[in-house]
Amino acid sequence: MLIYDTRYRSLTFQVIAALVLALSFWFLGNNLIQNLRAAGLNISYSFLGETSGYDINQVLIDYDSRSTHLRAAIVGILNTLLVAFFACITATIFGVIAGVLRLSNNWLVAKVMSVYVEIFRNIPVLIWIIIIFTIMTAVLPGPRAFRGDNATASMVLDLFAFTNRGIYIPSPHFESGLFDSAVQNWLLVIAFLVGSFFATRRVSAWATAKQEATGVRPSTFWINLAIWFVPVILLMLIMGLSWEVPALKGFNFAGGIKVGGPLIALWFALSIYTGAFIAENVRAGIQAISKGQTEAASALGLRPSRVMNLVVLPQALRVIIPPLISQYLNITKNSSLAIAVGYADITATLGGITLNQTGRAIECVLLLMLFYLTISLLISVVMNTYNNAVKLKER
Amino acid sequence: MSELAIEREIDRSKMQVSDEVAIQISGMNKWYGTFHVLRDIDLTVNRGERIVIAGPSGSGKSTLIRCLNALEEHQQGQIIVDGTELTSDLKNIDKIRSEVGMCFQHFNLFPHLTILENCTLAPIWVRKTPKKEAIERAMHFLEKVKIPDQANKYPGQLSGGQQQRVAIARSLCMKPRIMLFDEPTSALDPEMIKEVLDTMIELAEEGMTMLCVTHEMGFARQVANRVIFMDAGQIVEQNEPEEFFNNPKSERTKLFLSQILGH
Amino acid sequence: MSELAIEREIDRSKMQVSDEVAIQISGMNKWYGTFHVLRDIDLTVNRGERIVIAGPSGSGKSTLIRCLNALEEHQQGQIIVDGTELTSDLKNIDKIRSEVGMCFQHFNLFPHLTILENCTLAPIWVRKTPKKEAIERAMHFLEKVKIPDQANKYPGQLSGGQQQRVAIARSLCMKPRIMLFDEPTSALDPEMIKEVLDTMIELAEEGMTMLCVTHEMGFARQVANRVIFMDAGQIVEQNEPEEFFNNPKSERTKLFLSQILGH
Amino acid sequence: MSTELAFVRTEQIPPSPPPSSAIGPKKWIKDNLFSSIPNTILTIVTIWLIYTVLMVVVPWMANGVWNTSSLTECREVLQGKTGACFSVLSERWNQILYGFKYPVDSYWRPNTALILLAFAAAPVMFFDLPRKMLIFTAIYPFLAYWLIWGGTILGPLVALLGFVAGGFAFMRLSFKSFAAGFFGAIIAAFAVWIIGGGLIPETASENSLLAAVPSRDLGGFMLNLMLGVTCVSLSLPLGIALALGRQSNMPLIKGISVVFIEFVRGVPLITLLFVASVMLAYFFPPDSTVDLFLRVVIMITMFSAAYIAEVIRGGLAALPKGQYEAADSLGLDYPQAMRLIILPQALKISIPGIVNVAVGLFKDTTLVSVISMFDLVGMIRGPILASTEWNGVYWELLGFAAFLFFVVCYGISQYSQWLERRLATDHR
Amino acid sequence: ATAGTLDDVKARGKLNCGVTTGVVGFSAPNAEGVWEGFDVDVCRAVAAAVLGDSTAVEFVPTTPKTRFTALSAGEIDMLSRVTTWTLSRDADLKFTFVGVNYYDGQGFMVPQELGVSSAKELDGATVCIQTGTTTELNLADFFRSNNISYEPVPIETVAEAQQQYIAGSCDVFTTDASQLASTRATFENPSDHVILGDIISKEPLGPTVRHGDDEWADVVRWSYNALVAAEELGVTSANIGTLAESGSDNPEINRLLGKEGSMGEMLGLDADWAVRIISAVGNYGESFERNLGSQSAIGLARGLNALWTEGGLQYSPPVR
Ligand SMILES: Nc1ncnc2c1ncn2[C@@H]1O[C@H](COP(=O)(O)OP(=O)(O)OP(=O)(O)O)[C@@H](O)[C@H]1O
Ligand SMILES: Nc1ncnc2c1ncn2[C@@H]1O[C@H](COP(=O)(O)OP(=O)(O)OP(=O)(O)O)[C@@H](O)[C@H]1O
Ligand SMILES: NC(=O)CC[C@H](N)C(=O)O
Ligand SMILES: [Mg+2]
Ligand SMILES: [Mg+2]
Repeated sequence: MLIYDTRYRSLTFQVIAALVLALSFWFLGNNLIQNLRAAGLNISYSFLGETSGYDINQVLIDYDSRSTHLRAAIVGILNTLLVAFFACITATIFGVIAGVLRLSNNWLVAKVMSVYVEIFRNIPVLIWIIIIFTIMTAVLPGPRAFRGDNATASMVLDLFAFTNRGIYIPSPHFESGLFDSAVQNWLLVIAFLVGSFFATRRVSAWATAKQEATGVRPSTFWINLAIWFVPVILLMLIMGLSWEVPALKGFNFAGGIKVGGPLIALWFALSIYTGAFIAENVRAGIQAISKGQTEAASALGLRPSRVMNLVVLPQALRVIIPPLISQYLNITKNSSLAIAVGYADITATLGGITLNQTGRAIECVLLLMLFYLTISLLISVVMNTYNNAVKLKER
Repeated sequence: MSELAIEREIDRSKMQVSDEVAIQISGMNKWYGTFHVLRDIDLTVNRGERIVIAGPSGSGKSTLIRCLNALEEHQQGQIIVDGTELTSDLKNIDKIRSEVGMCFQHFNLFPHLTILENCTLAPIWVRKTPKKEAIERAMHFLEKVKIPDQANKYPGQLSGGQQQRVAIARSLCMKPRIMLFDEPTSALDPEMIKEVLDTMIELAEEGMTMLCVTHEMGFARQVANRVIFMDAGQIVEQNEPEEFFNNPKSERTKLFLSQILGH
Repeated sequence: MSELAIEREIDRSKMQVSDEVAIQISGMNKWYGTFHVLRDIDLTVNRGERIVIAGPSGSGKSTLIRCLNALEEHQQGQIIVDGTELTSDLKNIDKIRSEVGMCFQHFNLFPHLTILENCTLAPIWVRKTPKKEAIERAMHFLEKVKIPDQANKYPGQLSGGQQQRVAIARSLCMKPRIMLFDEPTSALDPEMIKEVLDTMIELAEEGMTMLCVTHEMGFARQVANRVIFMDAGQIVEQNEPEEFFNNPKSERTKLFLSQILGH
Repeated sequence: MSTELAFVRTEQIPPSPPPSSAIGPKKWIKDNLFSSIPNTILTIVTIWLIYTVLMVVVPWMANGVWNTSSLTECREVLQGKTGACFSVLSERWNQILYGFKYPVDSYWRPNTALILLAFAAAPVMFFDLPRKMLIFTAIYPFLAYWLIWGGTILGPLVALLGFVAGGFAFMRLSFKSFAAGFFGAIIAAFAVWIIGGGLIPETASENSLLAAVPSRDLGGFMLNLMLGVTCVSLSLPLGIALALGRQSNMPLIKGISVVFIEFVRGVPLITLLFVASVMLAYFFPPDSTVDLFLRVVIMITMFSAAYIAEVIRGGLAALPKGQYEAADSLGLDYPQAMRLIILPQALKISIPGIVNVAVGLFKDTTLVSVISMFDLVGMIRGPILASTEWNGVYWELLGFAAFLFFVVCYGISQYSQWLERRLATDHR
Repeated sequence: ATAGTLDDVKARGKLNCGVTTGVVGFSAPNAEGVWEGFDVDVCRAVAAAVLGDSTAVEFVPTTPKTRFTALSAGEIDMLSRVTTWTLSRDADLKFTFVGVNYYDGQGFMVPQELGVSSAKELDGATVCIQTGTTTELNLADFFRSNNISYEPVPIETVAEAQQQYIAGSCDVFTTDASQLASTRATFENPSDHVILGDIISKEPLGPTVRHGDDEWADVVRWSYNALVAAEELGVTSANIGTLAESGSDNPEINRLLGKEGSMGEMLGLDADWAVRIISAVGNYGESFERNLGSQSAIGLARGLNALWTEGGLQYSPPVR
């Protein structure tokens, strides 16, 4: 018998597996075809080119109800990436602070941080999103409360308005920009910042060279500070920077930048929830570095801050970063809960309104999965590259 | 117990002990919580002295030498290292740590840095040595411990014996005036023990002040000026190695020696 | 190298070698990927023979004996174990594995099972022995390796030497006609080596066919009929133990023996 | 080298108590709260923070009103004071726990099922308990199904009998070969199911002991618990199979497992739930309706199986290769080696990881509210907050939901930590 | 679950009927958890006709988003939930609207204090809408054609919309005017909110079944028509007993109540089908009054939904 021969055994099993697989695919596919035929439906992606007919409240690119469903999907993708990006940043900040403080030798702070971690880790993120959204909508005042002589709410510093529809902050404008379009002016500012970045790199290279030559590392803090701020501020002044302060006009605040309630709820909830997990990773990463390493470094006479920077962190990061990256993936996936608060991410546009208005359930869900799969593949490529790059050399 | 080190012929005449005091401990007491680990320790070590500390497990040997460079703090008594008193003053601690090198049982090399970087790290950041000079000095000491060719490898790629020798070189790069060893060979395979002991003997020959917690009695016989026997947090006996081994005075020491030399 | 085993007086007359062939390897070649580990191995082992395989690290000793019970497959040549040819036929492989016992350097006991369960597992599931009988047989062999009282402990609670003896008993419970040992004592402390070698000598006395990769030259001298020396995947030299040790023919063997007996 | 070095201590120094600076609460406070200036500031800020939070929460909780029948009434009772309207909890208690459609006179059924769950889970969670208790664990799913869904007992009974027959056939045949046992078991089980299913009279569920409850009527926290327990238990075997498949050296089987695992882990659970709610029905044969609960269970099970598979893969990888080789050299075949040697060890190592997946999964059961099932969150967001009486009580409801989840999840994660510690010492 | 829905339902002994997650007056569970409402009555009518038991209904709450998938996936046998009959739903989503049980149009509700009197004054307003509805699309059209801007707040259920609206996180709530009225009726102070006069669309709401099962569509269609016909003919739940017993002079009544002809058989039902419907839920007018009209908290006028004889649009094809 074939399965008794090691050479053919695995082949036999694989053929059986292939048959079972093919059979189940055939079964599912056949059901699908039959069901679709019975319902008079067919699979087609042409709806993507049709007019969407609905409006979206947060768009990063030009979009209105005459745009296509495809464009609505792209709006959604950008919104997903937007909230995921900001949530990754803030979650990392929360996580690192909480993780490090949890190891603090201040007992009270350490305990408070463990309470934070335990509370946030053990309650579903959906509940957090809803709670924060509820704070946004039910606790903050509506724009109406700012109106009239006996207004019950007022703007913070006359610059920021915290309303139940979102937070309005002043937006910068250039009066006498060097270019006509605002975008180009901003690109110039960004170009300056990029320039500053490279300049600080040069400064630290210079400091390192100096240290290598003389042994003393010159302090670069003030130089860097100047490099970061002076050119940009000068540029902005030249271009006539002015702030547009949000003001109540009609039903809503107008002017300034609006950060919508759903965005804030989602962003904040994802950050603070994932932050708790990241805190655990950070703590585990630091604890994974044996006490011997710290002792050896101290015994060599290194100061605590240097022990941290030169010995503990470089090693801890190798432990921390891989789980950190999977937390980023989790954030991206969890951002699909946007649907619970009406944030217009990809799940809400393509997987929500488009799906419902066109009835193209199968197509929309497939596209949706494709999008998330692509993201997760990209993230795992990044992770593998990183892991290979920092792997500790062993025998 | 490996007696390999004995094979090496050494020139005791080279090893000088001066009258200058390197370490002075008086009336030192330490507690872990309510547990009294070190009791009334009095010890004076002269410059150039090589002291071996022995004693049963848990007797406080490690704790004692870890107090000497402030890895542990003591609660009572005085420790003066190289003229500087160990207090909670951070400046003093820093000063003492840069004078005192330490080798751990598990080497504690930094696995993310090459051997060379391990050796230059502290000189560059603590002593503010220019990098070139630091590298030269590191190579010098790596040659001394006979592994200059491994300089660009990572600790994980070296054998245990080689790693311990790197650890010694790393300490030496700080030009310490005193070296502390905490069971430097007990995590090693027998062949590797010899490599490390050889390196330590060489150091001894150059007149380095050394405190060494070890059970390598061959090493003790060969290089120590003094053997200190600790039990239950106290120094129970101290003597020259020959006297100590051949003619132990206290009951506790006799028992310990009979166990340790017995098999 | 522990020569402890020599202290035991053994009765060589009991150890019989018959003419029957137990293992026949001819023209066997094996590659790992493109790396040629075993080259043209020809070897005939008679029933009751006790063969010691020696050679430098990486020479393919382990690979050779692992080929004998199909833990590794060979790519060329013929291996006939106990009259059954090792082919890719699973039935043959199963048959051979139940005839051939194997002891590993790291024992590989099953930590989640008691000693007794370790010993009865294979008889029950492979040989379909009734449980009661399997237990009786296991106890018999555990007595033989002198640890019947540990039967209900877990491997983690035993010392290394005891664990290795359990591993031997576990193999014996399958009533193998051939035993393979891959450096069975090299992970053990010196005292424990003796226990295990004693057990192996007893087995040898009973006429078990044995192939043993070991560097215990005392053991080789005492019980082996033949010593095989391997280098770079080839059998370089084989001879009776006395001849092999006192009068090695090839340069490679001489070099190896000088190293291994040198210290 | 002088002999004056020689020194012998003749009498022991008795241990003395440490100086007051080395112990006691004073030292503790100094070391742990005020060891440096930044630490002192941190401590003060933290104390102030805790104080502010408590000043808000404590009066709110303490003034809580428990027995009004609507928000307006509650506000009247409070008369402008801060205070919680916990009466929404007492008034809607049943809905929060059981959803709004589960028959009130049958609440004892899920309650009993929950209590019995403790007994069924105990032998799995605590290794010291007698193994005999596992028999009850095996019966439990069928019993619980019958208790919760009601209807004729014959259904679960036949299902159970099928498994028993399968197990029996397996034990009989697997002695010969695993494949025979495996397929024999499947055939035996199906035979029992088909014959048994045919024997159940059509009308059996009408005059049964327990009235049938359709799964659409399940809701509230009960639904979360049920989804959690069901999906985790179902995903275990699937996860094991996937983990083994991923370890396999057969490219096709490995490929299928890898693609499945990576696919499922790459998409959010929400999209899988969408699949369950809008797509899955198309993949079932025409004329068959599979109710939403079952479809959701299928998707969540797949989801958690992929995660569990990764955990178990870690456990398998942690086993030394020698264990596989030893099993091989004793002549055990693959199924035997897996069942007797590899899996018992790998699973034990993986338990803490599996528990973590279970906690995550349990939290994720709240997502079913997005596809309009009335789990705890769905109940709160839908019927309760929408009702005229309770429109506007957020904190009490959301806080209670958070509390329920916290209690369960924190409990489980404490258990998992206990287990981890125990396994660490256990692994001799 | 495509062909033979009628047989499926009979075999199952229960009708799966898709309703809203709670719109008082149309479909919402009362305090005892029993579903009530104008749309619910249609479900009950069908159940009464097919199964002879108006309580043999499994009500499946659906959101605007989930309703169509639930129907096309066969999870429900019919949808009776304020669903607008549109061409694309008919032709593209493949549903059959069996009639219009409520003629409606999209309206706006705003808080009184905003002082808005026309929808055209809503420039810049934040608007709560339910996603997956015609409302959403009409709204986009309306604002674009009037060249004014707005900010949509997409929401899934009326309940949520209500919360957001009350909390003031949207200025306007827009949906079918009848739903606005029903929502307003549940507010603490209904008079603080006005429903603007502007009706910006036609929303004929009606029960829906899948394409491709005409027998079932007929059953649902005529169960509904029976309600209207009964009102036209003056058959009420009060006189149905006597009429069913003794018959009537009007042959059409007799045909409807199974005294003459074999209408029931033609539908695959029995002769008493309509009798059961009327006894269970009354006629169209009774159901309207009970759930939406003056007897209810909502207090809607019949308006377009009056019988054609009274100037409305409700008109039953002849039972013949
Ligand atoms: N951080 C600590 N907290 C509390 N007790 C400690 C601590 N470190 C060590 N001890 C206790 O202090 C005693 C002395 O420990 P020490 O490590 O100095 O012994 P040792 O002589 O070096 O032993 P060994 O030969 O095993 O290394 C031991 O009883 C030990 O249990
Ligand atoms: N799985 C493998 N894949 C590739 N190469 C291997 C593998 N296993 C062993 N080798 C190589 O094959 C050679 C022979 O290995 P083997 O383990 O048989 O040596 P050995 O004689 O037993 O050495 P030792 O005394 O160290 O156990 C070595 O060079 C080893 O690196
Ligand atoms: N709001 C609703 O639930 C329905 C709105 C509208 N009548 C539609 O069918 O789309
Ligand atoms: Mg120690
Ligand atoms: Mg080997």
